[in-house]
Amino acid sequence: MTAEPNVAPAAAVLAKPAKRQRGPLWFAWRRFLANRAAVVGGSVLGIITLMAIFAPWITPAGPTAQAFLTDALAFPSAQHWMGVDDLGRDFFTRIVYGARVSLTIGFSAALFSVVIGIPLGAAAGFFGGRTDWVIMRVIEIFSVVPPLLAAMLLGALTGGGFWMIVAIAALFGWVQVCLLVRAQIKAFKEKEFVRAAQALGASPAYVIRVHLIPNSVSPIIIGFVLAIPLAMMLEASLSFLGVGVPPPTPSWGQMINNGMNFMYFYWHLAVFPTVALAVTVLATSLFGDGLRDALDPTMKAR
Amino acid sequence: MTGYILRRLLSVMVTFFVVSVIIFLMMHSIPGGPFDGGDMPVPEAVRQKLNAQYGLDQPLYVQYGRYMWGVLQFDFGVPFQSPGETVLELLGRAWVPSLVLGGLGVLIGVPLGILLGMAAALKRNSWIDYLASTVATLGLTIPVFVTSMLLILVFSVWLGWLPSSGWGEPERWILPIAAYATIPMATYARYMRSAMLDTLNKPFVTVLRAKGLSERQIVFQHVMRNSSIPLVTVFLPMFIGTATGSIFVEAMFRVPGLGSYFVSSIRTRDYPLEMALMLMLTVMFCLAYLISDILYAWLNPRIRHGGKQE
Amino acid sequence: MKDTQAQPIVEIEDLRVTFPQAEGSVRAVRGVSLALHPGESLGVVGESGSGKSVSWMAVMRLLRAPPAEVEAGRLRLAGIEVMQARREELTELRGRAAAMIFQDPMTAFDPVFTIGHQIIETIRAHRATSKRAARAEALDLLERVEIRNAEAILDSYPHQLSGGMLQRAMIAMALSCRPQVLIADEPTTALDVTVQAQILQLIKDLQDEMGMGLVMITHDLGVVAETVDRVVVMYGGKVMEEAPVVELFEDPRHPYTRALMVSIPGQEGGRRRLTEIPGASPDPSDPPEGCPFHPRCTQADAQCAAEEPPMAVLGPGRRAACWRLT
Amino acid sequence: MRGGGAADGGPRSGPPCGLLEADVSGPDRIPPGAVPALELRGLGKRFHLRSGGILRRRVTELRAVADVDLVLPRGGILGLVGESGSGKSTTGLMALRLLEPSEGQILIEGTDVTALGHAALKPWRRRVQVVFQDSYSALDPMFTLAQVVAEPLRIHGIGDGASRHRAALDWLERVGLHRSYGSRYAHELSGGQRQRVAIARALILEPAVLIADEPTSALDVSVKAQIINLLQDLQAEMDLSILFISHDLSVVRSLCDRVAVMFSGRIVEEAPTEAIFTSARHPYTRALLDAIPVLDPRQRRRRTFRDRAEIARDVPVLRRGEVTGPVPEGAGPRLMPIGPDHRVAAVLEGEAA
Amino acid sequence: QDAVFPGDSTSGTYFDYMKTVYARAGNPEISMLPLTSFDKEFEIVGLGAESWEQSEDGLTWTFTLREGLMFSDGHPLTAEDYVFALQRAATDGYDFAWYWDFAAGIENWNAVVNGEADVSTLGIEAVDDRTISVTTASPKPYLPSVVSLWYPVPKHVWDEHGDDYAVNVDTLVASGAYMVESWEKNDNTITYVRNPNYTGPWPGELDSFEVNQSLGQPEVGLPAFMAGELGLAYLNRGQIPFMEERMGDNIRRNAIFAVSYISFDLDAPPFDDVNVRRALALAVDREEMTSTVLADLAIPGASILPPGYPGHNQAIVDQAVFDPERARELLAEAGYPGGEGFPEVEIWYRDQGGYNGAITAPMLQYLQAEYEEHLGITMGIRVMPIQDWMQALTEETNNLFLSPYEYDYIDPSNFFGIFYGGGRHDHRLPEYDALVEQAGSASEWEERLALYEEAEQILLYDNVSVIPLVHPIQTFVFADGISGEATVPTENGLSASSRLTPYFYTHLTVE
Ligand SMILES: Nc1ncnc2c1ncn2[C@@H]1O[C@H](COP(=O)(O)OP(=O)(O)OP(=O)(O)O)[C@@H](O)[C@H]1O
Ligand SMILES: Nc1ncnc2c1ncn2[C@@H]1O[C@H](COP(=O)(O)OP(=O)(O)OP(=O)(O)O)[C@@H](O)[C@H]1O
Ligand SMILES: [Mg+2]
Ligand SMILES: [Mg+2]
Repeated sequence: MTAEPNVAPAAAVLAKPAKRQRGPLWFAWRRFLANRAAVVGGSVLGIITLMAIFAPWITPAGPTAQAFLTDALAFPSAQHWMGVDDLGRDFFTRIVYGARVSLTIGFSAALFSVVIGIPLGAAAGFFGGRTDWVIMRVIEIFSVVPPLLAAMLLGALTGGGFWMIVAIAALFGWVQVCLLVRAQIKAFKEKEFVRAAQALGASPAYVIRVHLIPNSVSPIIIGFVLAIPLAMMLEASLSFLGVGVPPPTPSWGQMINNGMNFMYFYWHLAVFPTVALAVTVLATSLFGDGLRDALDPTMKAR
Repeated sequence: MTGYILRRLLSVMVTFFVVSVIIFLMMHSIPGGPFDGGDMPVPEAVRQKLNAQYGLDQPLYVQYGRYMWGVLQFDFGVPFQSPGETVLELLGRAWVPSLVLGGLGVLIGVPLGILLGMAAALKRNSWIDYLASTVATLGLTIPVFVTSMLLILVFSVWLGWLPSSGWGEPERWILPIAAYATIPMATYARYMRSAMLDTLNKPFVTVLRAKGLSERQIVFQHVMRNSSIPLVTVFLPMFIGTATGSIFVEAMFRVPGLGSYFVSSIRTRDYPLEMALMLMLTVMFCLAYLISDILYAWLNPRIRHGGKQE
Repeated sequence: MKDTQAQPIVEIEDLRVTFPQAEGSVRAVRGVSLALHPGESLGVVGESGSGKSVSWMAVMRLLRAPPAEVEAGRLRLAGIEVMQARREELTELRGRAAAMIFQDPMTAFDPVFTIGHQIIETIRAHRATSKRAARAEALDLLERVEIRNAEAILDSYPHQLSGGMLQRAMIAMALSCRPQVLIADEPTTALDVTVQAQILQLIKDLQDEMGMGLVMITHDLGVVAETVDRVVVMYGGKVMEEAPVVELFEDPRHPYTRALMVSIPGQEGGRRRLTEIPGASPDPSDPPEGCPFHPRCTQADAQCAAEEPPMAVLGPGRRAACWRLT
Repeated sequence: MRGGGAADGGPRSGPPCGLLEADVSGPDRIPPGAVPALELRGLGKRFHLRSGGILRRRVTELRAVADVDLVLPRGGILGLVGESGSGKSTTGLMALRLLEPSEGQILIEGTDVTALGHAALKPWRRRVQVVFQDSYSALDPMFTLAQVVAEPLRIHGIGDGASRHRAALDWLERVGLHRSYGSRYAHELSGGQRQRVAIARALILEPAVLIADEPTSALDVSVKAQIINLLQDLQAEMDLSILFISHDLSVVRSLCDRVAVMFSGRIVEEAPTEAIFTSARHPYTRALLDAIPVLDPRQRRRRTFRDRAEIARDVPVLRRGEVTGPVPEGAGPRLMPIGPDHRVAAVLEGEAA
Repeated sequence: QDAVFPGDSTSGTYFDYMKTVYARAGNPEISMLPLTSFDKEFEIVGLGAESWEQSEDGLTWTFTLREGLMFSDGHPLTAEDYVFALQRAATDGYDFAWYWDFAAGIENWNAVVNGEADVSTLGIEAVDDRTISVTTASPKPYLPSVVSLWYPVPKHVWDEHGDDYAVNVDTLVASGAYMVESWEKNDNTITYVRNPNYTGPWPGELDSFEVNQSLGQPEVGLPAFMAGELGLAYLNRGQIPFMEERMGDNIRRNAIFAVSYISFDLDAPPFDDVNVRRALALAVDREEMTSTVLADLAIPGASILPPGYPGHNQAIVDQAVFDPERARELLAEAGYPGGEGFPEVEIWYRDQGGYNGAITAPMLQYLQAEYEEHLGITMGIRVMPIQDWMQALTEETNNLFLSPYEYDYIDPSNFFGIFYGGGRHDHRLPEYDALVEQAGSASEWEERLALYEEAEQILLYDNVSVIPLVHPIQTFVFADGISGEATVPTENGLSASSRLTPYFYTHLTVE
């Protein structure tokens, strides 16, 4: 063995000014921005939302005004971008206002499903045993009673309406998220880092909140994104069964239903609401994918 | 395991009971009864006579008790909608088309969805990914009655290749199955993509590559199995949801299946049939969850062995 | 050194690996050149985080790109340029030309398949044998890596095994490929010394039997002393020194190598403080100019801080990168 | 102290950022020497191995750990070495109550914690920290390293976000990682770097007891020295007690006061460090010492190994006179005291092994 | 099989019109032989009955059956089978039981139904095998029209199997021109073949055909039609222009003889004020509504009776004007100038398929917009299942309804009867009731017409109890190759109604 090193000018290394530390969210944001599709999805979603909010300023008439009765069923034109519907209403206006209803239903149901589904799923997956048993029974009950039945019943009891649909969509949307979270957490709770936190004295609530749920983002986001079209579709099916959002309030589901009658000839009445729904959900899911990738630090954007 | 299954079956009974009470109360709390008449009021005397004939004049708990007592002996009563046969006979005939079409729809849609999701995950952020996402999203957002209508327009009205609707020869199955398959396909594509991406990041995938396994083997054996938990979670409930018939698909394709009975039994206050349908769903869902849980254990040995916790 | 005349089985020239980060890229490997001949055994030692694992992952093309950005003047495995290889070629190469024992055995196994399944599938990926024969072979390999109760272990899942057992299973799996080169990244960290010694012996025996090349990445200089012919010392993503093993131990030339040698805990008894190299490792995203070691080097001067020292040949098979030696 | 340098001049002593000053949440401090920091009594663990799928399953019982009695005095460093798979990690996990023991008791600072619930355990959790053997899986992939290291403070509600962050970066630096690592993720690290993060996390709370399972296996000698020195300093300054599980005998020799050797789930020999290295009695201990690699490439030799079964059979036989204390009850090999503080698993002359 | 035709009720219980009308399975009318029926010009024709006559006092009718009538199983069809059908209906719970009191006024009917009198006291009797006598409580000049819904029940089969004879294809015995060959229960799709034992008038021209209930929805029917699988398809509004372009010659329209009207709870504010109701009536522009949102689906309906229906009165129609100006004034008079202070009201309608389903939603949304615009009234819309709606209507849990009504038998009394006190609506208009009662039993047609005009005047203009809106029509298309009398439009441009079932299926041919 050779000469041992002497004290080195090490201070120089340490003295270098520390770089600015960035939080994990900042990195997530960067990863998100690097994902073109996600940014496009997010922007489209933003635009649709803004259009819904500022509907009165961008549409030629009110959503229920039958201002163009003599033009009823007119095809798209410069004056009526999406044509006129069978009741003489400007269809573009209807679509824009329909976004209000459909987005509210879709997003509140999705939000609710996450808000209910995550804690319940987490508790069931993490504690297992009796908690799991009870939650699973609740889930079973909710999966068995079909939303349509519940809707028809509640419709008959409460007089139906917009909020009833939101409530139904929300009440039945959470089951899937709950199951997904439960499964993911069951798989993750045995991981070493979870035990590491437990070894530190972390409470179950902490472990679930800080470790397990963030590690379950991808099923959660998928569940969230899927809940949106499901809720919107529920609204459409309820309209089909006559328990939907009462007319004349425009909603995409109801418009699609109505458009079906006109599909052969007056195609615009079915096509535009369907496209609106599809674009919204597509944007949401691109956005969701981007979000998922961004929140996962092991993913690097290209 | 046997003990576990027995215990689970016991809890199925609990759910069964709770659901039966809930449904029963729900059904009976909707105003109106099965013999209230349609267009014109039914004379009071007639209505009373009919109600008495079917025991509907009894207090609710008596009705419930009677019905459940029958159920225990596999007697689900006679549907008001279709006298002359029992509820079980009705289910027996009406369920077949739903099961065949819905089941095939899921069985075809799921593998397609899995492939689509895989392609998307493996080619993340490429045009394949975007295409797969779009297809999946369209599958989820175009209401199934619109899809059905489009299929009919294209394949039977314009091209004339397939019959438009009806039930019978297998060529009549193709379009409804296609309509049914869209939702499982789309759902699975979404889940698969995300689960695959999760798994592809795992260090053991690198090891598998290092061992010289072909990409196909890695993806189809290892990544698939590791990604399958969320897929298993949604599979059986989806299967049940689809295989018990969709009122929309069945209406569009005139499939004489179970779907319309879910609605008509509520509309016509057909208590025996409605109860039977719900109880059937209950049992199927409970069993589905039981099977899913067993599958989890099979797929993930760590759950099977309860981890280090013994 | 064996077979120097023959074509090298691994050739690395000016390998660079960069991981882009939000704030400055991490330059994990910064121009490494190396060659390994058939049957030869090479030790790779060096600072933790100096790019040892990353360089050899790059050789196998196992770094996920993105994020990794790999460049090399030449990167050949069994004569094939891996940077240009098609996927099927890579599949062919991996396992057969070179097999790798990974540093972290606990996460290296697929958690949902049994150990046996994973070894058997490896065997069958390279050789057409029946399941039964492959199982017998797997069993034999497990026994050779000193796993008791091998029959039961074959049917166990990764989470049921201790760290050391997994490490040995990993070794068995790598050996089952019968590679031309075995890249062993810290293969014995989780093993007690008796097992370690037996496994090292096993590897040596296999080298003799099959003429297998060996790359032993390790921090255990005792292991280096016992198993390899030639040693490469890395620091800050670069090769600092390369020497035949005996010369390295007897006459380390580079100041980093010397500092490393001093840090080895001795065999003397009694509790005591150990010698460490003063100073801290450099920030990988902002490595110092000049010689990477200069901030901690006792002999460093202005030149070391300004210019990168060239790799100087100091004798047959001996190289070092240090201004003080040229 | 020969090395010195930055590691010495760094904020080594005293709590970083004063975060730990109000150290009152834990159980009352106990005067040194009075009670052992950690005591394991007759600890055992059985695993039930199930195989053969879901339906046709066979269950075999595996005694991973049996009859482990260990005492870790306050401020002591006990090395636990042994065969791979002999139950060292399992013992450590049980001592942490991360794995429920099948039998036996765990006492922390004299308190029996074997049956405590989560809430009652929490103050003890703060006093007993762990470095897991598998440092990769022990780090949450979604956390930056600063978050990982700060997590113990967060769990115990110490300091605010900013001060925790600072403390975490300080600790990263103390284990030889540049502060910039604070914003990186576990998968971006080399094996040794991960291990150091795990160590920093375990030390940031300045615990009374540290259970370290192979904490330095992936470190180069210099960094290893740095970490070992750090542990020694903490031990000296704060009476840190360490259960040090390792295969690296030279590190064990320079760090530990006492060493226990495990073989097949049991302690087979336990003695002060030097006694183990100089006068080991158990054949497994001897085999271990024999197998330590020699640092001189010229002395390379072909080794022969004793078969494990043979070692297992070769139970030391003690003459009655050699036993210095009371002979434990029972038949078969059991730990018998020989000489000061030295115990070895043996049988008495005349007993069948 | 010659052709497939769409039906319109996929659900249903008994294949027996006399057991259950509203929930009948399929179209038992095709295989059952009513006493009388109508041809496409709405002329009454004796089917089971060869002739009939009214007694001097107008209370007793004697129907004589045709000779040699047989059931499809060869068993003779006798007066007993007709009489039994009604006796069973009166005693055995039948959802049409009210009809024979309301429409025919058969003596003692209600008492028997309510269990207060024995069935033997009922005013019907089989005098001999071919003679039925019916005694009514008051003169019913239109009884022959009412009995177009009187079908025989094969008593010999019923004696053996009970009501369930009508749920099993093997025991279904036909009395009409066609008989059932097979029955797909899931959607009540039925195949009919010619009844070889049929000896009555209008023998069918088709050998066999299917009535597929699931093809009644235009959305489903038209694709099947386009694919050549269907002989006739109903069209919805969006499909009409498409088909006009392609098969304009094959398109037919038929009158349904129905009316859609608004009704109120006359005792609750705000509709207890006649001015409010009148304002609502004046603010409806029926012409615009039917020419825009309801194009091809309805014609303006300013009176209760549809044009072409006996008793339709142009004088009444002419009084209906669209006068928003006046409507506003009236509303202001009622205390709601410009709609100010007018409570939020909701109009309830029933969820229904068919032609009603097609017109209701657009019509209500149109009204909603018009009322908002002309009167400043906010009117919500709510749809509900038929039963709930019915219950709400009778219990008056809401104050505003949209009600459809389709004729049961062809006579003004049918429509006027629904507004009779305590009938469908809780109206209390003694003058109206008296007039309608009088008109119902008067024997002279002219006299009756005058009385009805007076009554309608009171109902629609003096009291504005209801506001008739439109009379729906149906549009459909025949496949090429389907011809026969039933496909030929009548003078007024309309063709045979789908309600004229016995006529329709016996007057079709298929190439
Ligand atoms: N995915 C990644 N992203 C960013 N940096 C990375 C990534 N992988 C490795 N690095 C960095 O590359 C450098 C070299 O890592 P490598 O794993 O090769 O070290 P090593 O020499 O094997 O160290 P050890 O002895 O500790 O295993 C380290 O500084 C590490 O932090
Ligand atoms: N969850 C488990 N299920 C079944 N057996 C287990 C489980 N965990 C550990 N074991 C077994 O217990 C024994 C002891 O394992 P342990 O991890 O404690 O060994 P170790 O002494 O730490 O070994 P190493 O030095 O290799 O890490 C091993 O035989 C192992 O297979
Ligand atoms: Mg490494
Ligand atoms: Mg271990």
